[in-house]
Amino acid sequence: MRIDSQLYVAYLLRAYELIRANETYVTDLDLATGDGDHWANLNKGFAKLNDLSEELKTLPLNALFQKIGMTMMATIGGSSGVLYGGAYIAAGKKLAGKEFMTAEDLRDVLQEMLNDIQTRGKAQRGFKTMIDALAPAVDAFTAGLEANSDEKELLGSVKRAAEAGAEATKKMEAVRGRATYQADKGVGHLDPGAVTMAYQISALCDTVAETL
Amino acid sequence: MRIDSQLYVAYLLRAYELIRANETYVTDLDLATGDGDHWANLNKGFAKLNDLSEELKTLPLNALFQKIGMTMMATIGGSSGVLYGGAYIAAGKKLAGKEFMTAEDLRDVLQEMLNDIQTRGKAQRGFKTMIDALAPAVDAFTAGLEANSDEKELLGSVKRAAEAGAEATKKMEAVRGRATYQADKGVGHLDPGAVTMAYQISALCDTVAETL
Amino acid sequence: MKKIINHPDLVVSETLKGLALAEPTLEYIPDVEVIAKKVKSGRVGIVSGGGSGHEPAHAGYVGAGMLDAAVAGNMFSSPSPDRIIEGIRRADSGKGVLLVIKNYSGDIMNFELAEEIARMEGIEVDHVIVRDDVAVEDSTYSTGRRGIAGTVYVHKIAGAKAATGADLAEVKAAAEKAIANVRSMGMAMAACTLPAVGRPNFELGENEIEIGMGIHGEPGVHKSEVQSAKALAKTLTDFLFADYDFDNSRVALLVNGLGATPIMELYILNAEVHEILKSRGIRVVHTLVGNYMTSIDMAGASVTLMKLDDELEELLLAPCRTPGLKIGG
Amino acid sequence: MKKIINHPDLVVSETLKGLALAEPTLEYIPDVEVIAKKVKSGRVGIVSGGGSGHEPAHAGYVGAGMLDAAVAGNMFSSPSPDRIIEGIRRADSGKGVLLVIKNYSGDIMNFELAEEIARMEGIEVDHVIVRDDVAVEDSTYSTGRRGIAGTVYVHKIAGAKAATGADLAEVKAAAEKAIANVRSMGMAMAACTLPAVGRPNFELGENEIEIGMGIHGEPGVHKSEVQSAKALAKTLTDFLFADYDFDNSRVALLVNGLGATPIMELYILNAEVHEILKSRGIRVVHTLVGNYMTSIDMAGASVTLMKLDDELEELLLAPCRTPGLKIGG
Ligand SMILES: Nc1ncnc2c1ncn2[C@@H]1O[C@H](COP(=O)(O)OP(=O)(O)O)[C@@H](O)[C@H]1O
Ligand SMILES: Nc1ncnc2c1ncn2[C@@H]1O[C@H](COP(=O)(O)OP(=O)(O)O)[C@@H](O)[C@H]1O
Ligand SMILES: [Mg+2]
Ligand SMILES: [Mg+2]
Ligand SMILES: [Mg+2]
Ligand SMILES: [Mg+2]
Repeated sequence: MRIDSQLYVAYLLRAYELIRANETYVTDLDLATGDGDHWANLNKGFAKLNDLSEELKTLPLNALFQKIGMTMMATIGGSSGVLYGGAYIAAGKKLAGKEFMTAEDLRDVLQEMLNDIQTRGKAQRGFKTMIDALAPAVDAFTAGLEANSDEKELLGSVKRAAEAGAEATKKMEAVRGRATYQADKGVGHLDPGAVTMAYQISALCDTVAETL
Repeated sequence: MRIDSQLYVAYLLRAYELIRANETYVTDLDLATGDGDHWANLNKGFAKLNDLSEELKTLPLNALFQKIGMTMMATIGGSSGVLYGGAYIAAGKKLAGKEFMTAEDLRDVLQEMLNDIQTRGKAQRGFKTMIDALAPAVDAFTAGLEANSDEKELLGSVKRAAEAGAEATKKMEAVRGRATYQADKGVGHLDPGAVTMAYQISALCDTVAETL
Repeated sequence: MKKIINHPDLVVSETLKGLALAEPTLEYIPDVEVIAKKVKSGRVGIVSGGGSGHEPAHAGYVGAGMLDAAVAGNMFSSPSPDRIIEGIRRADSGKGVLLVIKNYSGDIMNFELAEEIARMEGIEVDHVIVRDDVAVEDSTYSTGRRGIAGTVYVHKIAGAKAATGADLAEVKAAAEKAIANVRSMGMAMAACTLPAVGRPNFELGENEIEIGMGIHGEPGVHKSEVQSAKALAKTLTDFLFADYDFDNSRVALLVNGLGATPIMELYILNAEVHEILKSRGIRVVHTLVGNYMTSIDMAGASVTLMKLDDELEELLLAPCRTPGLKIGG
Repeated sequence: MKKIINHPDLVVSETLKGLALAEPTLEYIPDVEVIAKKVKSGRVGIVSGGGSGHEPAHAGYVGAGMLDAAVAGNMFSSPSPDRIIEGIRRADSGKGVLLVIKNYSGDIMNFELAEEIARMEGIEVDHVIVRDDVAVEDSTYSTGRRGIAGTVYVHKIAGAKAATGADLAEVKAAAEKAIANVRSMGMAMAACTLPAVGRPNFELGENEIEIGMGIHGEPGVHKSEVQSAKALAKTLTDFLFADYDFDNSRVALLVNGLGATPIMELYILNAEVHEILKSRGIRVVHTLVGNYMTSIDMAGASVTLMKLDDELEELLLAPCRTPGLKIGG
């Protein structure tokens, strides 16, 4: 596994496609438990990254992450903007001097993102947020590395863990985010932020897997 | 023909019934060309007269007309309130000392009302207003008296003239009232005020005819 | 129909009661549905009024520097003369009273009768008639132009002039000058619903708007497709410019909401109107954006321009403190 | 969806542009979507902000005696830290800046990050968090109560305290006192429509209303049948009284419209609320009725009470002049 800026930008474009294709679905999820803007927010951020993609490809990895973070924070706004933005900026610091990411690097990056989101969001697993897609993915990544799994398989397990994690938010009671205001704490509805986190992890895994 | 206060109040109650029965129809007429309140306005006025009916019956004719006028003016409001109110007050002055109205008296009363409405409303026949129901009724009344018609027949012709007059407003261009603001000046729609004027004249003629 | 009301028959009296409770300097006089200053001004009194449903007009403009009393009719129906007379009495400090009437035949008939009776009571009364709606032909044959949002400026100018201690004739002249220089044009995206009727006053298609409708939901001049804010600003101001030459003058601008229009949209419209005015060399001295002359719950807006000279500008910017409008101070 | 807009992506910037054009003392700073006073106050600066769609909040409260700058996010989305930092810079006169944040996790995360960065720039910054919505459980485990219409009072109190020349700690203490004493509860009759979404945020039946919904269209506590104004006043105030003891105190009352509610209905509700307050020995020192903290085009209302002591009363009644609120003067 050898993820350079070029490949990471290819992943961003793929994630953008996946997000764009799910406008109504994601909007409906946020309408059911939140304020209905999650898709529009995220889409705006990825559209901006798409516009910048030629420039982004030319950046060293740490600068790329820094730039993605700043862009997401400023463009997405709301909860997800600052959470993704902060996560990228934090993860970027781990990438100083690196030309590409190995599997271990990618795991570390995802772990760092998870830590930052948890700290900034004052949120844990099980709070019915994007963390519930990211955390199991990081777990699967670590387990796969420890088990010395084949890299394609490893990425498949990370993707499945993220998707299952998103799915699992359905039965959770919200503790953070707008779904906490519902009488039923959003139980019975997927968390939109977990679903779009799973989209991104899944696009990332697919993009990288195709190079293996 | 011998119309005393008792009989005139019986007419008021009958007119109230007729108005109440046509809520949707009259409201729709005023919605089509005006502001939609004509039925509600008029109904409020007649409801108030209905409440007062026991007291009204005991008044001498001129006081009765004065009271009806004050009540209508204060209760109906808008254009029709002041027009009916002013008309009743003016007509009341003609009835001083009278215990009952003959056919001639009734004609004079209607004529006086017509004059007052025309002056106050700065309106003529053909302006697509309540005048277009009242004026032909007064004409028919005068013609019937001149022709020495049978009183029942006379009242029938007055009623028919009012109804035909109201009907004729359909093809008129409005010069007064809110229908003037329409591009087509309300052509194709009946004037609500003419229709309810015809209701009242018709109820009056029927009530009196039954005593003959 | 969902409305925060108790009963359609009570909306007028309860609205005025609620207004007076919010504004301790004002008094609500029940039955005649008058809102008046608790303390008389000692100047020429200014009285306005008309049908209800245009809140904050007219009761919301009673206060220092504007009206002395406002008289409310039923929804969209002129108040009757007995109510208006009470308004005149409350406004009269012995210096005479000016009635500001919107040009509707119902209002004119009721106010003129009240004026007549008040004069018989020995109160000096005069009136002006606001006719600012350029959607309607300016005809002497028919009733002619309606009075709409521009009326707010006439209240302001008349009230400010009265506050200077001017006499009735001078106050009337200032009000007439405002009327001569004010023009308005409106559009609706959704009709209003009278509480007693329970359904909208006119029907509009999914993508239709009504240009030039009246503030009582009277049908407009024509229907159009939904337009962008920029196009709408042009549509409305084109009507104003076709009627009156505002080029290279200084003006007051009112971007008025009709009751259910989000303030956001009014500000967006304001930005577009300002751009158009600038391109014509028109200098905006004062801007109002908000719900000033509404049509119950109509969605839509109107644009009003008043050309200013030194006197009108000074009177416009003079302080006033009413529930509906506060300037300077 | 019919709205007076040019494009959903432009509503925020065009709204602020339109606001600044209407109010020459204010400056619009594009891209970062900040409205700030053209002339710095020389006092402790007060900054607020949040998602757009709550107009006149927050930009409409910038002006003498209230905010020094307001920062707008996209519709219903917290502004990002870069925008907030610009707002802080504009508000800073070297005496420190207080951030008034509504309690939403998005707002808190963005404002706290901005605060951190501004401190690194050498600006003394502190913040308070408004949590007045009693519809939501007051829990330390979850995010807890939302900040809604009561925020307007916090702006007013903080701004008035800053105007006295108080230092940052004193201004913060006054704002905290306001927060401790303010409670709100709302209801909706029709949901709002985000321009970019194009359909209502939640569905309500013909005769249904939503009690306790959020100002971003977040679902409410429960649905109910349409109620009379009297019943509604009781429903809303019962929630307030269950949470906080206002009996026999003096209060400020805000009857707030959510954007598409006719002013008439707000006054009717005001009359009913006043009656209830009177029956509990609560004296209303000051009443606001109107659109102060909206949810785009939502139909509905909220009721806010702030218990006053001598300091809060004095600060509440101190003069302020902003597009959205003018008191005293
Ligand atoms: N405190 C938090 N910690 C982690 N994730 C959060 C937190 N608050 C919100 N989220 C995530 O953000 C998503 C909502 O994002 P979005 O709709 O863009 O922002 P907003 O809630 O400001 O409208 C939620 O579905 C949830 O996954
Ligand atoms: N100037 C006028 N002269 C005679 N009749 C008039 C005049 N103006 C209005 N009307 C009559 O009044 C009717 C409308 O009454 P109504 O709806 O109660 O009052 P408003 O027009 O004030 O809403 C019209 O249909 C018309 O017949
Ligand atoms: Mg959201
Ligand atoms: Mg009518
Ligand atoms: Mg009417
Ligand atoms: Mg949001």
